[in-house]
Amino acid sequence: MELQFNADEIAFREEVRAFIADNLTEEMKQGMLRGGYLIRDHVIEWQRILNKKGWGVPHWPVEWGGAGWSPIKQSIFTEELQLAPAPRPLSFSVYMVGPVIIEFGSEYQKKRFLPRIANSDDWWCQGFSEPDAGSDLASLKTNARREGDYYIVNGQKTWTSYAQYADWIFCLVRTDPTVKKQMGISFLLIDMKTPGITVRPIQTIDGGHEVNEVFFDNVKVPSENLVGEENKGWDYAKFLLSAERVNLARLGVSKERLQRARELAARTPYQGRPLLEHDGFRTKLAALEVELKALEITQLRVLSAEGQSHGAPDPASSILKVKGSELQQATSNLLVQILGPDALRRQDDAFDDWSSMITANYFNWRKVSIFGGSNEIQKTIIAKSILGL
Amino acid sequence: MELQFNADEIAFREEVRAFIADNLTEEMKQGMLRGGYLIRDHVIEWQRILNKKGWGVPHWPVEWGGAGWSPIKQSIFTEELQLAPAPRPLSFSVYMVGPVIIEFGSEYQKKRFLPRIANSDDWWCQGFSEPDAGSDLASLKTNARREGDYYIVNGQKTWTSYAQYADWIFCLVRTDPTVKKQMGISFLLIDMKTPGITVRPIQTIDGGHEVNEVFFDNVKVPSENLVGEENKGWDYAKFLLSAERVNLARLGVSKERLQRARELAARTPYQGRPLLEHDGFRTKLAALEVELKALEITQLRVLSAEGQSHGAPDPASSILKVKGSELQQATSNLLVQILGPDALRRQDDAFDDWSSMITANYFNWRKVSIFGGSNEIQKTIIAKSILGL
Amino acid sequence: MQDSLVRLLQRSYAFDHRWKYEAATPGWSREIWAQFAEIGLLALPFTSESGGLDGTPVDTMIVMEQLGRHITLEPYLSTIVMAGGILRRAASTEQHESISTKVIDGSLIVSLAHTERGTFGSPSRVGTQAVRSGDLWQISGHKSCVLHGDSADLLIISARTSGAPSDAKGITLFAVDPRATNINIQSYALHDGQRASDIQINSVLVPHSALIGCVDDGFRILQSAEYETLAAVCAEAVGVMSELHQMTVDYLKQRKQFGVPIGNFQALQHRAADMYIALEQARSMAMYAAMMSQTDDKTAIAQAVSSAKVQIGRSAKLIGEEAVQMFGGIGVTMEFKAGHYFKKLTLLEQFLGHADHHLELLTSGPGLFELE
Amino acid sequence: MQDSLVRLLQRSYAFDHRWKYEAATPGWSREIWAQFAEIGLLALPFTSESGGLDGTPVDTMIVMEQLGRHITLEPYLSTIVMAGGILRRAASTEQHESISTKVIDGSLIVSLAHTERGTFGSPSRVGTQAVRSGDLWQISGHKSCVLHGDSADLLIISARTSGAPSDAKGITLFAVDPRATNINIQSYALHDGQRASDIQINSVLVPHSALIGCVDDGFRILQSAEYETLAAVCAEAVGVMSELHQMTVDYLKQRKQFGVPIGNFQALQHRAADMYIALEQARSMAMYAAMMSQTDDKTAIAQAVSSAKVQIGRSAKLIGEEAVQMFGGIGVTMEFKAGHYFKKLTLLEQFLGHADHHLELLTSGPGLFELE
Repeated sequence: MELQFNADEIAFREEVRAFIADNLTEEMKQGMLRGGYLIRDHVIEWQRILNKKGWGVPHWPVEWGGAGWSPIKQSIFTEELQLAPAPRPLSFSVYMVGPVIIEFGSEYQKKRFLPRIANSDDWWCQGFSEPDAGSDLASLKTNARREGDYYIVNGQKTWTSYAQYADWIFCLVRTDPTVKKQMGISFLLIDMKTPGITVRPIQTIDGGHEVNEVFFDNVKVPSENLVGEENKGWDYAKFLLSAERVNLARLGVSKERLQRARELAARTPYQGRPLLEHDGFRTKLAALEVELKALEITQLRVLSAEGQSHGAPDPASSILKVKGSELQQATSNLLVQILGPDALRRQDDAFDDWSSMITANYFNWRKVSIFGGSNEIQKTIIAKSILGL
Repeated sequence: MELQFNADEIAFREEVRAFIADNLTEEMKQGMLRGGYLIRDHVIEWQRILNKKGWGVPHWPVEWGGAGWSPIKQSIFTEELQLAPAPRPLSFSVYMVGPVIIEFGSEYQKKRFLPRIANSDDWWCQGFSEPDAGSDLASLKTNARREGDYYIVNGQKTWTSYAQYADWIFCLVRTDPTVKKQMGISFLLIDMKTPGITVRPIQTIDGGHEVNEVFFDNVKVPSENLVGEENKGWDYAKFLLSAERVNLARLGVSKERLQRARELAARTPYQGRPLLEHDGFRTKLAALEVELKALEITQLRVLSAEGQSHGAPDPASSILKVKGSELQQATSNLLVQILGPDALRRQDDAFDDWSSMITANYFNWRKVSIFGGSNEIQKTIIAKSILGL
Repeated sequence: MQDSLVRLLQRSYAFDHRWKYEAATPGWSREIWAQFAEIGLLALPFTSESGGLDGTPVDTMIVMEQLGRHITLEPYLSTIVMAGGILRRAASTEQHESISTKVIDGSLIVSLAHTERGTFGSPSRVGTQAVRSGDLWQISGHKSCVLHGDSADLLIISARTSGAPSDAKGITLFAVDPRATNINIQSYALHDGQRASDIQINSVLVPHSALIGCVDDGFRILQSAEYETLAAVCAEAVGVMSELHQMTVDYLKQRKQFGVPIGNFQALQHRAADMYIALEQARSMAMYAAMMSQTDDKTAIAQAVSSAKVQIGRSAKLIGEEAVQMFGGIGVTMEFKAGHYFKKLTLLEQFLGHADHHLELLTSGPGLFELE
Repeated sequence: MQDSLVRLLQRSYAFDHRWKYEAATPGWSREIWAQFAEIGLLALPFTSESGGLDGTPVDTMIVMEQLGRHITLEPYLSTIVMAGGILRRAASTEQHESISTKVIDGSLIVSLAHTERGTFGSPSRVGTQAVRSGDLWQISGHKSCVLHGDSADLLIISARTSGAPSDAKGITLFAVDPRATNINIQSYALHDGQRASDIQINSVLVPHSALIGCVDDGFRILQSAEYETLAAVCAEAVGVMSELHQMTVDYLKQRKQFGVPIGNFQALQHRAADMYIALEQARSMAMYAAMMSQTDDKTAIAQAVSSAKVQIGRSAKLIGEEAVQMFGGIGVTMEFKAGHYFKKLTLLEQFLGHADHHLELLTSGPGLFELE
């Protein structure tokens, strides 16, 4: 049991911090502070900076560009990026489709896609969710009919993040409607430039454009873009959904929010003196910090356990998702509370400070307990897989 | 809509207060402050004092001794008793079996039992719960077999409050095992002195003796003690369970606890000055007071609505039960928090102040969200009856 | 009037209407406003001497709840409740004729410009100055987040005429034409689609007759109007919550997952029940605030509106966040109704002090039950 | 040793054993204590020079969690962790020989008598006085809630030897024989069945050699021992919670209502998951407190143990109350296990400061993440 970083890990953290300090531009940082949304050019540029350093896809096998780090080091790396804050890596590329191709893809697919992912030459998006499926992902309806060397894809995906920037989409499609719903699904890689694909933006309540609907109308996909075996897609999807272990709790994000909360409260007057000096506020802050510290240790415990068992995802990682999302939401709400009356203003170019985005971020972040396996789903996983209920 | 008392109601409240002040002995009051448990002699004595005044069973029809008060006045009366605090009336007698006999009993039963209930000449207890039934009350197994002019009762009841003092028990018994479970239940009145009845105490975690198991071994009950019709007992039980409207929220009890919390916090030093002067504590107190005020208004709304519709219980009264029990528990926990390190001591004759009973009361009051229709059952009622889910 | 209002809103305030009103200048519907005038809504809180209906805070509560149910955009709160509350209390007979009459007939929009940036928690902190010279007053300062400042035909500006920056005494109210030169209005949208403005006042001259109420006596009036506004905001929030809760329950019945309506899942049933309890507790406190606002006891009123705001804040957060969670993805999309109700609740929580602020106010007073 | 302990407790600390130990004098089992000595449990935190095992706070954590799982009654926390922590830090070689050795072999029970009534939140407030005359010290005062005071063979009494009543400097520790005349011990049971005493000390005379540590320097030692004790209490609470949570989950699987196990109801499943999350968060913080106690940075230790106590308090309340609620009626009966675990959690929450107290301590320090 090791709940504190050892000397090697601390040195590593310093190295990461120094690298970020030397390479992250103020523009990128401000973009992160304001938005929370990915800024396309920043994501690409930053990924290339990291990739050049050999840190673009540190969690991949070394042969495909991985850094050979322990889970703890990966976690330190991720957290430092979040604390900076630096542009988030495009998880659909480096955490989702990349590992799936490494594990199940053909040699052709590996050579063609992996280097381009590591260098963000291609932008990937995820075609899993459908309008009527919700948490019941496997009930998807988008179908792919085999015709010679092609699949003909028809249907609709939704909640597709950043599809507007995407060069490729990885999709779950139904290739056999006659069997049990999980058994007839395949995993296809589709070029977004193929005729028949339409992207329709969905505006979120904060006014942002992150998610989209993607329509497929007789889209021709070469069969070489099928990952693994036909009708085995559900297995690959499960692998993918459990792959992004290191980033479930998004601790660095919440920590960075708490830092900002202190900063903002120090310059926000309340009853004539800085809010940060009020006991009531400090109590709220301390209570959140305690929960966050507890989650940090819980994450270290999960990571050490995984580091020892090599691979099999711990169902306890559902804790990381539930508590992690609760804390992201609680910290975003804390910022709203600090703003108080100023929280009412919609973002406006007249107020160019990041504080003008706080309320919008709070609205937007209601999604973190919904997307990527809702907290209800996570609790059911805990009840069934861990508690045996 | 009338959310404040009118002049008549305020005058009534003053009258009740004056009567309590004149008649409640210090011994009774201290008994209530210390225990929360009914003290047999106090309950009987106080009931007789009230009954002499004509206030023993104010909610009954006037012909059987009722006072003819509006629901609001009944609620004022109850709350003032709780605030005093005066010995609680024995609800099994005056709120439960009494109203059932009035509504469904024979003339013989009315004449025989009602005046004795009003004057607490008989002590009643309730034989509903059984060991394997829990919230599924209707799955009860205690059976009554008709033999001539008698029923022969066999089985076991549990959680029977104050059975150790009881002269009579009203029981739900199975008289027809062949039909749907709710259809074969009858409502019997049983003399506790009948041979074959054994009472076994159950000690609760606070060390008190309030509840019991009651065993029936071939107990002969005259058929004249059947209430209403055979196999209609479930209807009478439902009537009974919805009868104690005026006292569901037990507002006076929680208010009295908050008064005591102020009193105790004023004489408890924390970091060198009275806890009551600390902002953090005052915030907790204020937050509870707000919730209690909201519940008070909600109760007035439910009561006014019932005053107008004469009778049909509002499913919204489940709110009173849920919030009422939460607040009783929250206020009892607040007292524990005020005690701090002194909360560890078990009651001991060395400490004769009521504060020595605080922790025991907190333990004991976990029951209020369990007994009398658990909060889970109440929420299901809200979801189904009000929200239509 | 309540029935007329309900019919009017049902007919003309469907969700797609609302979008149109928000998109066009001035960000709300003048047509609806005219109909409000017609059914007497704008006359409600004014006294009969000044052409009003002598409505009580309870009447206002009933109206605000309906407006909340449709998350309306019109300046009812700012012009009728806030500014109207000040006019009713302090306007002279001449001012009632020149101002109140026009408010009542719908031809005049009035906004209160009181709050300044950075004064949260210090309601009497007024940095805007007014200096008298002869029959004129010269006003300079800056006001923040003036509701509907860009459609106001008249501003009621609070300014310090004596005392230290946070004194309760020494604040005076002035009726000022926003089109005066030397007034610079910068407008923006709030998150609920309503408009608001920051206003820069640079040595604006007004005659002595522009005073509303007496010199140095403005804070008392502001405070009474604010209590009334708080009660109205609580009622509005109850309307928003009611509608959002109903939407959520309807969705639970209709939305299927794993082959059954999600409302069959017990966890969601119990959470919907918790939301219902929170809603009814909030409704009770909104009623309480409105009832108490009718009394004369200022301490009791302050306590009532603060405790109502606390309960409403708690309930709104629970109901808003739970509703979005239960709707899932569509709950966070712009094109779907529920998210807008959630946003409105978030804003109402921050408006005139969030729950924590009002809890803090309560801790310094006597206990809620100590007055009885 | 952990394995031996687990086996010992499984064999000899079933729930009905516990009843017997509690009922007989001294309210715990001397036999078990002897076995603790045998497997080295009592030697754990002492240094090897004084015959101990050089155990770390993490070793103590592992032991305390096991003791918590069986809600044991023996004076391990008071004699080994609290008094032992003081002896390890401050006892002289002679004292180690005369005291520590006997503690380790199980023949001496030592209790710390520091806390006085009404001093909550002011740990350095010591009203008990010690006055020197020649080679003797005369001690007078009153101590409250001394754990296992009635079975103690030796008391470590804190007394003020200089300074004002709340000064950190000026407190001195004395080893005192409780059987001395002029010591009046009034004992009682705590709600978890453990024994404790209020002790009246009336001009008791002790030699200078009874001092543990230096004159006026006791608070530093008390505080370090208290931090260690807090970490141990957190670990104990985690043991209690783990066991209670497991019991609850087992009950949910086995108890049927409306024809199905109640664990099939989704609402209860999700609540059991919430309890599990609370348990793991608490476990993490107990580990954190133990790890940090091994460092030298007093500020960091104070922060770590306070934040652990906050998390443990929150988790314990949730798990304790939810468990009782899910068990229903039997959860509140004396003859059933679960209620006793709930009571133990309630007591641990109040012991050495509840969550609110430690949160208050945290607010006056730097942020938890500001030290990194």
